[in-house]
Amino acid sequence: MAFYSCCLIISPKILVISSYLVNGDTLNLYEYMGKDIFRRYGIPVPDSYVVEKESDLRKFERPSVVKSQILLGGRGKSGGIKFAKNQKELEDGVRELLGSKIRGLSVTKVLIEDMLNIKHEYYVSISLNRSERSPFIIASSSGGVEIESVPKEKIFTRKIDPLLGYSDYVGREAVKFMGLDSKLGSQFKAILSKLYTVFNEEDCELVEINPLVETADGRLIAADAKVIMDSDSMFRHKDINVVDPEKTPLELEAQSKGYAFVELDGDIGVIANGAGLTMATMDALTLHKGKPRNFLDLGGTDSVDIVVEAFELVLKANPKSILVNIFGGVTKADTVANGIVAAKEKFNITKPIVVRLSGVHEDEAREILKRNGIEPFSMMMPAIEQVVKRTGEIE
Amino acid sequence: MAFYSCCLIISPKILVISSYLVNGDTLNLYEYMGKDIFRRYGIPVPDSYVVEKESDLRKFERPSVVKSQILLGGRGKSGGIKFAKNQKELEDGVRELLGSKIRGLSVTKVLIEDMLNIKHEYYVSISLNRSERSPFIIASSSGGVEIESVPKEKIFTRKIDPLLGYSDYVGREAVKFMGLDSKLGSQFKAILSKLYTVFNEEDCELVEINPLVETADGRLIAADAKVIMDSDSMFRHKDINVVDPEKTPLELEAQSKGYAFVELDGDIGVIANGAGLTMATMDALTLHKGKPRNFLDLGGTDSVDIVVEAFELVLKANPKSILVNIFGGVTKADTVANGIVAAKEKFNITKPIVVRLSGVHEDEAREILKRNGIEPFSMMMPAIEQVVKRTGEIE
Amino acid sequence: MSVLVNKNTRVIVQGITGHQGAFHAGEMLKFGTKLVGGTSPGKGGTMFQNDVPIFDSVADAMSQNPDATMISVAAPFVRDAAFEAIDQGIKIVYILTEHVPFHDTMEIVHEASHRGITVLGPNGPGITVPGQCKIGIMPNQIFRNGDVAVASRSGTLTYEIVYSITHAGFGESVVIGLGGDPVVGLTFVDVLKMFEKDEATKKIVLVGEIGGNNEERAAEYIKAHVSKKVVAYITGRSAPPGKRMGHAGAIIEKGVGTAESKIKAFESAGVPVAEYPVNVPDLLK
Amino acid sequence: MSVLVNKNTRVIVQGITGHQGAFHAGEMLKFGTKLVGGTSPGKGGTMFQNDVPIFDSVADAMSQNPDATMISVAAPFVRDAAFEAIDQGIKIVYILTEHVPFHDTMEIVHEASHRGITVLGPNGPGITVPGQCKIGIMPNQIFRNGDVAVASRSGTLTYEIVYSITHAGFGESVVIGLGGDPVVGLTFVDVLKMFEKDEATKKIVLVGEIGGNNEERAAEYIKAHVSKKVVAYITGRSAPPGKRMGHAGAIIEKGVGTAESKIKAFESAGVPVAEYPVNVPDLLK
Repeated sequence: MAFYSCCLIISPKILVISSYLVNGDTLNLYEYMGKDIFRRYGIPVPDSYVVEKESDLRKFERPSVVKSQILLGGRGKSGGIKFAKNQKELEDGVRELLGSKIRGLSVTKVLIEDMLNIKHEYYVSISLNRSERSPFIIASSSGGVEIESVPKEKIFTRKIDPLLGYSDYVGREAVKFMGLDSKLGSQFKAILSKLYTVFNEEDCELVEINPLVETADGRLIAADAKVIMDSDSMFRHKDINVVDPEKTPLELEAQSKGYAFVELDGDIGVIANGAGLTMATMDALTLHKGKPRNFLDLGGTDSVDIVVEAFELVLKANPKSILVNIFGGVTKADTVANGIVAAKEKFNITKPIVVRLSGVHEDEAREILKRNGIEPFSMMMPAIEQVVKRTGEIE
Repeated sequence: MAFYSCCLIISPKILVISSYLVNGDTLNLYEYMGKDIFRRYGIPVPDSYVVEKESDLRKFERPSVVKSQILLGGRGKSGGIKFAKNQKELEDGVRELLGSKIRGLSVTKVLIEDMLNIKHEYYVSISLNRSERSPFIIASSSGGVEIESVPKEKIFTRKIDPLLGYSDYVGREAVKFMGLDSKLGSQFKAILSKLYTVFNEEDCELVEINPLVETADGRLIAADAKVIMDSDSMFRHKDINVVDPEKTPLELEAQSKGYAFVELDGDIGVIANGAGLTMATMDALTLHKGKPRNFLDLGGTDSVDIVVEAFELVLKANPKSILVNIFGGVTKADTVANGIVAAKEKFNITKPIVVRLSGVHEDEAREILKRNGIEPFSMMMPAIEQVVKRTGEIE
Repeated sequence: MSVLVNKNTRVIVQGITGHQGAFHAGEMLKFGTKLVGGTSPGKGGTMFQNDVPIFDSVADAMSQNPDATMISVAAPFVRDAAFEAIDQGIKIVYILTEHVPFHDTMEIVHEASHRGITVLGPNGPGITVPGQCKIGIMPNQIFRNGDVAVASRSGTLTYEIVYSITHAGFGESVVIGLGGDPVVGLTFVDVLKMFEKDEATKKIVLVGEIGGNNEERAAEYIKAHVSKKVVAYITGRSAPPGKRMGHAGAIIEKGVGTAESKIKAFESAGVPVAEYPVNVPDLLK
Repeated sequence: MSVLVNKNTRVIVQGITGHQGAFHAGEMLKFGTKLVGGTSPGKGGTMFQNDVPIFDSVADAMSQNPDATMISVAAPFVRDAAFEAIDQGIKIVYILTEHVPFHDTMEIVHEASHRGITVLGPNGPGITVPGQCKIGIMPNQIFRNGDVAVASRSGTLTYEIVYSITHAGFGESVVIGLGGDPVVGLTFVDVLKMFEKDEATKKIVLVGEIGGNNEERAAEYIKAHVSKKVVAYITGRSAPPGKRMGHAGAIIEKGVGTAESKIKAFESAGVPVAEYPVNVPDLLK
């Protein structure tokens, strides 16, 4: 198990607490979930309902938008949003989207939402600014497009001191910058204040409304909702249960087992300890024209079983070969060596396994591997060269 | 009107916002109201209900306590609490307390509460520490008595940084100091944490549980609740509507009109501007063997009507004489002079009025008064001496 | 050298178009204060008395490089205004408004102290250095340049005492109103430190009142650290316990904060306490 | 002189009776760190390894006059533990724990900076000054006393690089792990300031990774303010955008935080960037 992917040993007590943690992953909420949160905090959103199967669909009442619930920027351009002015268009839209694939993502839910009479589109978001270590407000009177494409001089930005929190003067500054009149301005300030509460209370990395629509009758309404939560905060949000749809089935399996694991499209399986060393291993492979099949950080462990389980995961990705790169510290080299031997036997691995072991209990580890027919390297680069060479030899 | 009693002029806009403000007064909540708040925040309290008339009384079910709802320390010793082990005792207790007077306070409500099987009594409170400008926790394993009577070495105290708020380690320190076992300790920490939330969210000056009862079956329950709110925070607590029962009817009337007004038991009515100067006026009177009938701070005003209204209030207290002491600044001396003349006429005042006027527009003021038969002083001490002398001459 | 402010101190008023803000801004201009701007959301770009630019926000007003701000907005909006000023790093924040919830003041005062910002008030008359700078609402006419520093928890009573000091032939190096609330930005100890260091100050007057233990702490501090002559006046001798005497901070609670306690503390620290406001100048002689 | 800690630094461990806390406290003792106490609520009065007193709280442990604390408690309790230490004024707070919500870290880091307290981590290996003091979880055996200062966002990779530095005949003046989270207490710029001032440091190694712009800011700072030789290694060249590579902070978002950007920034600041970890010592020659 590797809840602590870097270099920490896990005490049983911590394991219990962390059992619902995903491993440093983001938690993207679907639009409809984000809007549920907005609604709960009093941010105006259009009336809407979710359709998972055609029978969920209600009778047409008002012009509606049919929106596929996928986590993808530019859904509209990719055909993920349909407009329905009558019963037939509504049914067609739902039928067309539900079950379809948009840029590789399956649409299992659509949101049926009242169509807004749009006068103007604004942008507003709050996100973590890493350099300032602070919440960061971004707002613009040019919404409806990616904020990256808006000229800088039209973007309002403001750091918030996390101990002070949001206060109204920040909203006044934003309203002035955006040139809103007092009626729109007071709506905007109320939305911004609530959005900050969402950001804070729900432990978000990002809350974004794009577009924030000004309707023809002068109301501001969140036409979209992008909410990314901090997965490390899930112990405070036990009601949230989201599986990141950007993950592959194997990544999800690894996540449920507590590994930091990323699938890539190469052919060399990678097992290393520590996120940095694992990345460095992949980098070195790539620079040597090798292609990593995965990122797997063994974490800090002293358990043979965790090594065996890691092998199982990597084998499921069906690589041509496996590279193990361990710098022994908390994770002792001999533990890993024993794990390699056990995995080799358990899964009857015939693919090449190239091992580099260094650090704590290196000598014992070397002895164990040699006894089992593996000649380990003590330096990283020869191991990299070796695994690339042997993988290249495989048909 | 003098919502701003010190030295501020009121703009109409501010008046609207402040219309439910009382003037720097404390807001003591009755026990039953405090317990309602506790309940809302999850602090355990005994089951109870309020009885305002005998018909509210329910059938006897369990041994109960009948508690008069008055704001008085040591209610029990003054006979304000009765115990009922059967239907008759319950009825007798309610009949005896409801409508009675305890140390001068009328009992209009009693609380019928489940009797606790008390094993031990603790004390806990959070209050404003003025010197530290911070919330201040006080806790002791010696509860059920006034905390002032508990030896210092048995009292835990801890300042809380208002920006950081309460965190669990403070509770751990308290629990250790009080020598609670882990079962009581975790209950205590939960209560303390919620009590801090009450203190903060409800803008309290004091939240006190005394006694915090440990029952025979090991539960911690708030057997009493003392909650004092900051009256200046009422714009955030529009649901609260308490009239301080320690106020006299005249003080309540003055409060509703926005004056800082306190009734005293002397015979010289006092009108001055600024809290400090008004107190200094009373002090000087007292040192000269004069007895002030009241404290009335005119505040910062430029309205003749406010002066007239102040006279009306003071006249209702029926003093033998009236002393006006004004140092003109924001409140201009001539405005006050005009007010005095108008009041004298309107209320047909024949009692001695001694006036000291100084500062801004002093000369104009002097002119106005002289024209109307009042010879004002420009220094304070002669005015003090004069009013004491003339009051002494009255039968 | 002077205490906190001087003739170069650049001042803005937050809420300059309000009734109070406008009146006192005008008085400050008459006094000679370097009033460099004001704020009033939505009124940015206009002028106050044809001379002082008005801005929509403190962020905009920072173009005037203010050193101090006077906050004159209604109590529910003071927290926002104070944090707006603190966020911009203005070094002196004076809050005129009364009836600010003390929970708000606690946050303001703590955050300001983290950032080395001085808070004056809430609910005080401000600060005046005669001949140089007035921030606040003290009457312009009562001052004379001199060497007596005055610190007070009251407003009008301060004017009374300053007036009698001036009238008696003395003058003031600085007059500071701490504010009448239970939580305010400066204590007597804070200002005593400044007065002791200030070369223009030779004598010190403290005007205290019932409530809290600010005066008792000051007496302790004076014993140990103050070499200059200090005299005091305490008001509220005749106040009954448990009743607020106008100021939110002026209340005797469970025997704490009585005038007797304060007078005793001062006298034991060698600080004579005047019986009447008018006696203060006598003690300075 | 040394960076942040030295042989006299008095260290406590919060959570010393936990699995990790106990293991690493033992390793720190072996290293020679002046471990003067630990905390574990309910276990006050007992001893760790018959030698180090255990306290119920940091308040109690203050009797040992600690200069630094290592926090080794589960993620949900880190905020409480950190504020407990900050409240007592401990000057260096190192947070070992991974998976601390970054909203908690933001508060911890801001409050600490207000009080002049240094935060190391969360989710980093700590700090080691060879021959003097180790706070954290770096393996004891990889160091040699020398003049190379190392700062890194990783754990194991740091050991790999430190080991290769030592192996190549150099030694380290200090090794600091900043932490792998998106919000951590120290930036590369912060430690560069310390390294530039530190007399024991002649050369500097920065080990960066994808995510954020910590490295780009460091490059700007080096151009303007660092006179000592700086070399770097950046990991994550082969990482795909949008995927977190183990560390919560190691993610390329919308083209920001790529290895290319960081390498380019360093090279334009005259900082050579090693292709492989093992090349770092070559660049130091």
